[in-house]
Parts: sequence; C-alpha cells; structure tokens
Amino acid sequence: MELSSIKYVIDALAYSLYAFLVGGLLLGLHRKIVARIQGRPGPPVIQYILHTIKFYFKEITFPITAGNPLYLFIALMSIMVWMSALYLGVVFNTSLLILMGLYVLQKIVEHGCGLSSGSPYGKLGGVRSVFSAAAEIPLFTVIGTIYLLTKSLIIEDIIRYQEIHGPIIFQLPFAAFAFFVLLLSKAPNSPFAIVKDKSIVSGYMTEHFGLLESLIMIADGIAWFVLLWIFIAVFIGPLLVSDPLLTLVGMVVLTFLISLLCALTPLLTPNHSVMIQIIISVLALVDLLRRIIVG
Amino acid sequence: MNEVPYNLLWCILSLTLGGFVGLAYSYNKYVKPYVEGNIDRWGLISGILGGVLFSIPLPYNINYPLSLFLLGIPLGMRPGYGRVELILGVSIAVLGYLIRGLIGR
Amino acid sequence: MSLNITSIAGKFYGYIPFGDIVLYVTEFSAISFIVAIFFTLVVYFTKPEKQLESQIGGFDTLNYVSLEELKIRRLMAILCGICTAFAMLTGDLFNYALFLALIGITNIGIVAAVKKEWVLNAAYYYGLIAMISTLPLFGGAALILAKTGTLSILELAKKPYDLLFQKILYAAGVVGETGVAPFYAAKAEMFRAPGAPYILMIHLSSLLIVIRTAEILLTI
Amino acid sequence: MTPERKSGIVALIVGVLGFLYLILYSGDPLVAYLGTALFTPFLLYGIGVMFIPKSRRKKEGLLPFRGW
Repeated sequence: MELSSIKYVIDALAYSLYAFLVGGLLLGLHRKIVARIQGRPGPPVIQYILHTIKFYFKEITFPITAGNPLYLFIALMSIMVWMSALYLGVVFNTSLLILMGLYVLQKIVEHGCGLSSGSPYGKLGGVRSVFSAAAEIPLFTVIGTIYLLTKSLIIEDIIRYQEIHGPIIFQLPFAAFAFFVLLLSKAPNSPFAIVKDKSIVSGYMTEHFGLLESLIMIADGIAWFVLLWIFIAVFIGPLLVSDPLLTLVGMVVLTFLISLLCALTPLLTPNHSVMIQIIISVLALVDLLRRIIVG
Repeated sequence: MNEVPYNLLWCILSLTLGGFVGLAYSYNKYVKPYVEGNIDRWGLISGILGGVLFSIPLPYNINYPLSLFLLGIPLGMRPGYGRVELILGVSIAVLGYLIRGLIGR
Repeated sequence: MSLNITSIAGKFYGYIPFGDIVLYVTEFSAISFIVAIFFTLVVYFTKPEKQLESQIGGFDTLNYVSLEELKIRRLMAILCGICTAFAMLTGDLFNYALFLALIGITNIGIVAAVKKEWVLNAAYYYGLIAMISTLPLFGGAALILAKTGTLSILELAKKPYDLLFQKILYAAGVVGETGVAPFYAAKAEMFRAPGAPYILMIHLSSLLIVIRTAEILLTI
Repeated sequence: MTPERKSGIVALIVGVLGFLYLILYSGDPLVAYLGTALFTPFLLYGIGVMFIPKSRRKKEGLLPFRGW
C-alpha cells in the first residue's frame, strides 16, 4: 500500500477527464463554427459532451451478426489507445514513434469496429479507413524529416531543440503542412473524412450504438486533444506548450482554422481523397530524400 | 513528467456544468426553437455577474471557476438564446482583466 | 548503450541473448509487443462475425464461417500475431526479414480457406507481390552484411555507416511484403472476406511492421 | 441474465481487480498511468451496463429492424 500510487492513479484519471472535456468542448466549437458559416444557428458548444452523456445511459444489444468479444472490446480499445497516447505523449513526453504507433492503432479500431459488427455499412466504413491508411505515409516521412533536423524523436528533446532554434514550423513548413492534413483528416466533416461520410450512414460506428458509441465518443474527444497537443508541441514548441493556458489558446485557434477549412471545402470522394493524400506523401518523401542527400 | 493542470480542470468542469444548467433552464422556459433579439433576464444577470466576478480575487482562486460557471449558463442556452448575454459577460470579464492588469502591477 | 536507440525508441530496458538471436527491449518495442500479444489473445477468443449480404427482392442472407474453415484461419491468425510480436522485439535484420516473410505467408493463409473467387484472386496477386519483394528485402539485408560485417541492429547503431541504397532496397522489400500504399489494390480486396478477427490480424501486422521498419531504418 | 449484463459484470470485475492491483502494488509512475489507461475503459463499460434500461423487445439480442 503506497500513497504515491493512489496519487498517480487519481492524477491520471483527472488528466484524462480534463482532456476529454477540452476535446469535447473543442469539437462542439467546431460544429458551432461550421454551422455559423453555413448560416444555421448550430447546436450549443456543449453539445458533444451532452451527446456523450446521453448515449452513456442508452440501451445496447449485441447484434446477431456481431463477432464477440471483439465487437465489445474494440470500443474499449479505442479509449485505451487514446488514454495511453495522452499519458505517453502529454504527461511523460516520450518518443514520437510510440505516439504514431498508437495513432496507427486507431486505424485498427476503425477497421475492427466496421468488421466485427458484420453490418455492410460498418464494413464499408472500415474498408474506407483501410484505404485512407495512405494518410499515414506522410506521417513516417514527417518523423524522418524531424529526426534529421533534431537528431531525436523524444518529444522532450524536440521541445528543448525548439527552445534554442525557434519553432520547427518555420524550418520544416512542408512537414508541418503534412501533419496538418493529418489533423484535418481526423476532424469531422473535413474534405478527407471519408470514413465518417454520411452516405454510408455513420461509417464504422453504425452498429456501435448506445453505451459503446458513448465510449468511442469519449475516445474521440481525448484524441482531438492529444493530436492538437502533439502538433503544438512538435511544431510550435515551448512558446505555447510551457503554459497549459497558452496551449488551450493554441488549440482553440487551430480548431478555428480547421473548422473554417471544413466548412468551406466539399467532402472529397474516396478516390480523390486518397489521391490527394498520396500526392502529399510523395512530396513529403521527396522532401525527405532531398534532405538526406543534400545533408 | 508534466503536472495535471488542476486549476484549469476545475474551470472547464464548472463551465460545462454551467452549460448544462443553462440548457435545462432555457429548454424549460422557452418553447420557440429560435428567436432573434430576445434577452433573458436571468441569463443577463448571470452573464454580468460572471463577468464581474472574473477579475475579483478570492481565496484559492475560486473566482475563476465560479465566474466560468455563471458565464457557462448563457453559453449553454439553446440555439439563438443567450447570445447578447454571453457577449456582454465575456466583454466585461476581458475589460475587468485588462483593468486589473493595468492597476495591479 | 548508444544514444541512437534511446533517442528514437525511448528507454532501453535490456537485451535477451537467445542463442545468436538477440532480442532487445525498448519502450517502443515493449508496448508494441504487448499490443500484438494482447490482440492475438482477443482474436483467439472471438467468434467470427456472420457477414450480412443484402439481397434485392429477397431476404438477406448470412455468411457463416464453417468450423473447418475457422480452425485453419484461426491457426494462421495466431501464427501471424506471434510473428508480429517477435518481429517487434528482434534485434537482427535477417531475423526481421524472416519474420516478415512468414507474416506474408500467414496473411495469404488467413484468406486461403475462404471459398470466394475475388478473395482468392486478390490473395494470389498479393502473394506474387510478396514473393517478388523478398528479393530486395533479403538482398538489402545481404548488402548491409557485406558492407558492414554485421546484421545486429545494436552493433549497426553504434557507428554511422553510409547505407542509403541498402536502406532504400530494404524499405522497398518491406513495402512490397506488407502491401502498403502502391500495392494496396490487391490487399484491400482481401479485407472483404468474411470473418472479422482474422482479417483484422492482416491489417494489424502490416501496420505494426511498417512502424517498426521506420524505427529500424532510422536507427541503423 | 442477458449477455450484455454478463459482459458488463465481467468487465466490472476486471476493472476493479486491475485498479486494486494498481493502487496496492505499483510504484512506478509509468506503470500506474498506463495501467489506468488499460483498466478505466473496463470500469466505464461495467458501470454503464448497470445503468441500461430494461429491454422492451420480444426477442433478446435481435434488433427490431434488420434487412433491406
């Protein structure tokens, strides 16, 4: 029995509550801004959190087509992935590579949600998520480019590098752009959000309703917080990341920019979305090779 | 290892709770889905009070969660309601914060 | 311990001298090892989904996975999971390439028992690509051995070698073997086969392998 | 007992045991944090299942509408 471990557990829970509330409010703000640009009044900003709480008290049943326990476990795994990403990235500042591994596990969650339910809509959403795995390749090239610049992938070292040399966003503008496209593809209603396209009902979440949907929504809220934090930490650095309040301001600004883009651009078809992402990844790859060869 | 920003956690938590209270209140009071130019009396009072309370220092920094709770009430009101109240409250809060920063230093 | 490994994959926890196969444990490899093993367990316990096929004008039909088919597919999926888990830990380029080849074989094995024409076609094309790409994969490893005299990642991390061409060959091999972006057309069709958890294993293995490859290529 | 409730009770047991282990035996902050990430979803799901209302359907496990 140690008092310190109780403190750690409570701290961990408090941090994830904080991340969920901030991420949920930002996603609500995103929806509000998109609605205002389209000339609708839009739901209140707390709508995302409200939905999560509402679904938490709804009934679930296991569909006859579902493959259990994967059907159930994949929703739990969604939270596990993003809480671990929150702790490893935001709290412990470990390697960027581990965070990218966890981001890739999010693809497994999407694919698994769609497949394990046995629903054709869910399957379509899952297969689209597999297609949009093309978005991960710029990620690796971004990692490579950052490593060439800073000689380390540990977030702590990257932040320390930026203390001396200034924000990376000015030194690697293309890598920042590629990462920004990744953020954009995670946002709802964005041009790259083919996974959650309304033409396939709710995409991979079609058969995960009620309580399970609420769990996935909690994970999505935390995910939004973590992704924005990583962007701010890696590309803007100690200027914003040293103070949690300034980080919050940065997140609001980023969400505002992403919402503007989401509201003003149409949703691409799957082929076009994948093609554009592949073009960006090829450009990022060329950038990486140029940096390796020129030095 | 980064510390948990507990002060911000309380602020965000109270903002959300205020939003819930505001939503429940406005749904009970108003039937029409969307009205322009309507000012709610209690929303106005809580918005102004929240704005004023933001820059009054209280022990344990309790003024920030309290004022955000009060500001959250007009923030969470149903679509179309509570806009003027929110803008008024936030502008009072920002004004008070700036004045306090100018005088206090 | 050389700085290269700890600055990429997090803390270094030690290595396991397992004969001449050296396994090393870092923060990254420990986490991905646990994820792979955990997922293999979930796959073992999961009953396969019953895929719903909608029919126009009639009642929808359910695609059941028969017991014989289930057994061989589950075995292949578990083998795939174990290979993925140990590919995360291994500290030797040649062993890593062997694990990759085995993952390619099990990936085909997972869908080979499905009696659907388009799935078998896709598996055939994927198999061709995987076989072709073993040449650059093992060739890259052999060239690295010829140039530096060692295949151990721990040894390679200590000195800076100029291995750009070998790395590109190795990466091309991995890309073909896991069937990522340019070769995705064949593999995406395989995902349409019924039977959720086993198909998911294909995806999980290739994604984890790609990240691990990024780590190795940055380290050496 | 419905399969949903059964899965919820299993999840609750896993979650509670995991948290007990974390509180009693873990000293390292990294293990405590990652363990929290591992076991919180089980607890959330287990508690959530206890709150779900009674089903109003005739046959359990079937959705009210399925098909084209």
